[in-house]
Amino acid sequence: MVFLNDPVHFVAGWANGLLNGWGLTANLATIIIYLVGITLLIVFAMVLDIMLVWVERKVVARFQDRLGPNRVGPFGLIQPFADIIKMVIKEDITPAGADRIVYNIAPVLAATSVIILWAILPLASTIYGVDLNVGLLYIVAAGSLGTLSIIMAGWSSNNKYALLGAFRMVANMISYEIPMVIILLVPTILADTMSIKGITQAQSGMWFAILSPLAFIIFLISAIAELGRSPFDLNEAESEIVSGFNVEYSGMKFGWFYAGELLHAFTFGGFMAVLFFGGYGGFFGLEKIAFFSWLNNPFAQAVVFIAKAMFGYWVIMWIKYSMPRIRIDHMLAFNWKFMTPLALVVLVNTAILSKILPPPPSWGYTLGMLFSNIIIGFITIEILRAYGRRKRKDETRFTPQVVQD
Amino acid sequence: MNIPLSWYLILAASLFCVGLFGVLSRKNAIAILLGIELMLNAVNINLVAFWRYLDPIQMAGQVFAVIVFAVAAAEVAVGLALIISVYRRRNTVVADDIDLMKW
Amino acid sequence: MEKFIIWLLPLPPLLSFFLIILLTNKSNKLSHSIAIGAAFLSWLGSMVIFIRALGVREFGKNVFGSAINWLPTGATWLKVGVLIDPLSAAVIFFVAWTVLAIFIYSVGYHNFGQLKGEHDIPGLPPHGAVSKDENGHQHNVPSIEPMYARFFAFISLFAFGMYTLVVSDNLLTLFVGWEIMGLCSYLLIGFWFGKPSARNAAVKAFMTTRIGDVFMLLGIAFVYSFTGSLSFQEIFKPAMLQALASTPAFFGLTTAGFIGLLLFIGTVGKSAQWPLHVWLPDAMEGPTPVSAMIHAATMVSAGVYMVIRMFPLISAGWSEGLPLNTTMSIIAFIGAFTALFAATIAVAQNDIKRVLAYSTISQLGFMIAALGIGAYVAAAFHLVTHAFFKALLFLGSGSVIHGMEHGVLHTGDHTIDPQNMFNMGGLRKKMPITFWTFLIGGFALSGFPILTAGFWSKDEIFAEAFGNGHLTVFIVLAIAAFLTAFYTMRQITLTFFGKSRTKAAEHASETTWSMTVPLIILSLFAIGYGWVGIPEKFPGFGGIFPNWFHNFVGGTLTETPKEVVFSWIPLFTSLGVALGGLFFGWLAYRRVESPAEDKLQIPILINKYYFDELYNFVFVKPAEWVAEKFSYLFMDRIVIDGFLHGVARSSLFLGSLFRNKIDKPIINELIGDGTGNIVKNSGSGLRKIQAGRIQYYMIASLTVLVIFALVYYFLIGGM
Amino acid sequence: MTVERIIFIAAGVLILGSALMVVTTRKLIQAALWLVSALFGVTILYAMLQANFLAVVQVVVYIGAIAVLFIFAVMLTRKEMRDNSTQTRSNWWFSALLGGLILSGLVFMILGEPQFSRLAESIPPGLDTLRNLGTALVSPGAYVLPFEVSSILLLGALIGAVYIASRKEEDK
Repeated sequence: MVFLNDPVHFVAGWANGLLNGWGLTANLATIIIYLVGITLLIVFAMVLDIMLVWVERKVVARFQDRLGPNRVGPFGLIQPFADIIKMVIKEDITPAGADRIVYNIAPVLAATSVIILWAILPLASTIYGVDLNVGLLYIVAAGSLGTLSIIMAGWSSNNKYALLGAFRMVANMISYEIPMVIILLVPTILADTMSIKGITQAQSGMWFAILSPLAFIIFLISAIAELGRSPFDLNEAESEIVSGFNVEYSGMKFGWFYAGELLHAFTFGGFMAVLFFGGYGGFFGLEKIAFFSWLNNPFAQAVVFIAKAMFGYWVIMWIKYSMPRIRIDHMLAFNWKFMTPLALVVLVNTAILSKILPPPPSWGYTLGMLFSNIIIGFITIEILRAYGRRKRKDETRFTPQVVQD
Repeated sequence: MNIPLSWYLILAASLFCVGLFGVLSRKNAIAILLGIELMLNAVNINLVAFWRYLDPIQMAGQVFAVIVFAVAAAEVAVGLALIISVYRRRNTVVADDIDLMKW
Repeated sequence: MEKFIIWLLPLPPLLSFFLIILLTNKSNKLSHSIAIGAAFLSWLGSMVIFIRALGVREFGKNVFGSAINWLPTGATWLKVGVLIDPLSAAVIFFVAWTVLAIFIYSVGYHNFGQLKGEHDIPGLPPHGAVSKDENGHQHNVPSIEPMYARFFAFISLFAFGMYTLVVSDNLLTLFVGWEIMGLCSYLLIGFWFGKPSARNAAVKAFMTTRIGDVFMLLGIAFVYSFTGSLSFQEIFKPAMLQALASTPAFFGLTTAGFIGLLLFIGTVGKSAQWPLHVWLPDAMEGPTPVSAMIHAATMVSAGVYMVIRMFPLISAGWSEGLPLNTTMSIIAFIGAFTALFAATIAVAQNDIKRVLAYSTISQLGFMIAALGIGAYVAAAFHLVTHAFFKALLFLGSGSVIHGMEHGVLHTGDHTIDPQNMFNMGGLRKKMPITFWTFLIGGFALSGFPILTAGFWSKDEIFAEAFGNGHLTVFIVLAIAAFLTAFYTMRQITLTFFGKSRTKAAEHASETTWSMTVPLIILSLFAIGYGWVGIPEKFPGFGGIFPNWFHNFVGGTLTETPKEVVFSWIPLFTSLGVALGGLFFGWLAYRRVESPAEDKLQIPILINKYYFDELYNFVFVKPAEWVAEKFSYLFMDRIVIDGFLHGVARSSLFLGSLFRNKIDKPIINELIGDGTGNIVKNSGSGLRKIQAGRIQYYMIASLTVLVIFALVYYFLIGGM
Repeated sequence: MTVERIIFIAAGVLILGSALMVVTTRKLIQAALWLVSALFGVTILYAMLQANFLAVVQVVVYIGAIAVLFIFAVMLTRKEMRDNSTQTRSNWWFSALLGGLILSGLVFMILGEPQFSRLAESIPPGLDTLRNLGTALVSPGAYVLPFEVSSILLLGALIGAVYIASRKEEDK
């Protein structure tokens, strides 16, 4: 039962004993165990990543009324491995005039910036890498590394399309980092901590998606923009800049970018689950009922978490495959003129309400937060509607009349 | 924590002097700003190290490190804006060529 | 409270002046609203002050006044302040009423609400406009004054000057108000500066009064140098007066007498006494409200007010019963002479306003004469009553002229002078309100018995003159009074009675309410104000009303002048001259149709005893000759120009000498260029370190830092 | 030699090596990337000093914003300064001498101060430095004034940078 209740520490303790038995010093044993743990985590993430390729292709196919991969293995399950083999055996091109070192570092950095996020992602109450007290900022920091990797890739390719794509992507990411950082403060205020685990525990009673749906929506949009997925996928707009910053990459280097992007999307699904849907925790205190106490088991928690993350990932995909691409200037204007102000309003609203409403485990708190968000959302929509109406009126007013002969 | 404080200080001093060398010797104005960033980081290392070694309860060191971040961000934003503006007008980023105000 | 209001009294018109000039001069309506509003505010304040003053027991000893330090004069301060004593209370009463009446009257007089004339230009009287009624008939109607707003600005400033003068407690602010009025009278007489006659009249008025003002300023300076103060209350302290009276000055006069004489010359200029009377008739070139303002209500009154105010100084050392001192004799002589002299001229004038102008001079002479014989209460009383009925007469004459102008416009015959009385006649029917009010004013001026204010005030002067034994003055004034009644009746007869002598007079029409209402108000005062000063011993009427005015104004001095013993002789004299003059005037002019039938059109009278020509010959021509021959041809051209040319030539010579011998070789090359070269060379050497290259600066400063650190460590640190 | 010292030395080597590359490399874009490397080394130092917040902020602000900004600027102004031309001034040796002198002076002073050889005490358990930092930044008794001043500085820099770098009409 120990293993079932606390698998990580159980295994670590066992390994420690084993290594000590082999005659290693305690310090060295700790380091080795950490390294092994990190490797295991990465391997888990990458295997998941491979599976995500299949999931993505299947889901896209369903969205597009196709069957998707179905030849290699049952339901096409082996298809992603075939893809990987194809990528690995392709020729690995480094263009002439490219900055070789930077060019080769960039895809690794891109994948790294995603994988390091898994260090703080808690699969269950006892299965997690590290519980940082600045966890939310860590997400943003990892995103910065992603930005860096993209600009490195774009610049080092010695290709103007790559550079253009990188510029657009970086402008996009840096811009959408701002509402993201702002909105990450909302869960911080609600949970009174920046630690991911603390936030998860704070949602044992009520999900933050219900306390602050607007924050969730803003986080979702900026996460999509951060990922560079459609509708914010101008960085790799095939029809315009021939696949953007990674145009010169081929083979497994491209594979790293691809894998990184997929895993990034899933990871953000996981963060959505953690920040707004209670993470590995159950459903509104369900696990406190004796009948559902099995939900407190780490493995059950991990399953719940993966399910929630998959749901978030599915939402991202859903949006990706149903929305057209947004123009770059509209994209930036949307961020600066709509997202950032709205995020600030939501943040200020949350901060004030958290001080004046009755303390959290109460109906007043929940309903106050929810209704304030609904009111803000309603006002926002009304403003947008009035703006759109005026804009349309202006457009019709200045449209020249076609003269009929 | 068995690293002496002086290690940090010497590392910071070295980083500072490397940055100083960059500031004094580079031609490109952007490179000069890079050197300044190194120097600011050296300062920050000192601040955080002093905080950790002398008085971890009072947050003075960290607070001022945060403020140095803000100053650095502001300095880079304005400095690079100036350099780009100069570049647009005079088509140069060499600090020595930006000398219209000389004698 | 009272002090506060008194301080504020002059302010509304001043504010109104600036508001109109600076902001609202585009809007006629706003401008006259502001001006009349300001006049109304001041009127209200004055009435409050006046009524409060009535409520004070022995007001002469408990005056309203306050003063503030204004100008540091070494260890002391020149104080300015305000003062309302019985005299100024009486004066401010009539000033407030007449100013308000004149302001309202001006609205109608300047044809507010009428069309703009097509040919009207600023600087000329409006020519009238053509209006079409709904039937398409064209009518010639009066047109609005082009500089309407400016007029209200000027009279507002004028009102400010008068209020300042009246509420002053010292000679300095009194003089300030005095000079502001001088300026305004110049501006207003020359209001229609497009007419050459108006321009000349304005200059004449300004220059003539300036003569008086210079002497007055001398007098003020003398007072200040002697007493160290300009405050009335300081000057009129008994000890001070004693000192003034006992110190001899020039020409055998005492200091008090000499100062009084200097100040009196100011009055002569301001109140148009002989020999400086010449400007007042010419001042009739201004708009009629100006004539009323300057020549009845305010400015000429200011002169008399000033001498009455300075009476304690003038009469220092004199007390009732004693023979007059020199200054008082001079004053009495000039007053009486002017009264008679101006009355005789008035008899022969044909211009309706000129008659009134000479009549004003004459009446002012009455006051001056009364003052000269020590009857300053009588003088003040006549000042007040005269202000009311003369303002009434001027405004009435303005109304007549306005009506006549209407007729002139209607007939289209512009050769007719609407101010000439021989063009009028029969206006009684056409302009009833104007007629009755004018009649009241004229009777008051003549001294029509019992009813009118003029009778009581004039009677008091006669009584004082007779009772104190100044028979000469008495007789001269009696003759003048007779002439006054005569020419007043002549004016009324020619204007209002008989038949219309021109077509214009036939079509004259009554003026608007804004002109007639002030007339009615003023006519009430022209009748009623006399009743406050009926002597107690007067048969029949004495004692009905107490002789309030005498007690009230008489309280200004420390010792109340005793009322003169009643005598039948002056009473009958004044009855006789008034009724006789009126009767003969009517008798002589009831049938006169043209100037030719007027027996009194004697050249010497028409030409005002040739005073203008005399002054022209004695002063103007010699001045012109001196200016032309001596100043210009000799002094300027030969002496001064020659001297200047000589200086210039020698300077030129010296200059070139210095330039060639000293400047060029020594200063320029050695000192100037040498210094410059040194600086330049050192600068071009030093500029290399000022390279504009930031890294050089940093390297230099860091090098210095390192050197200092090394120096400190090895030399000073000494480790 | 403990693990910490090994990590410290590794980080130090990373920092100083990167810094030297920053100031000496000819390709400016690589200098900027080396700066990222140096800054990352500093992040390790922060983490070792248990300043988690600063470590993360270092990545966010320096690597995520400042370094990217530098790279942008380098790319925008690349036309004139060819990467293969010399990047250092002719008197670089004097600068090096100056830097070396100052460094030796500083090291001399640091080593001469006995207090600097102390070791760090462990942070008392239960001391939430992140919470303390947040409180210190906004409590009136502590550092709210410098904090607000620096925020105003940032705002001013934001506006100023936008204004300076924006293309004006006459430039077109």
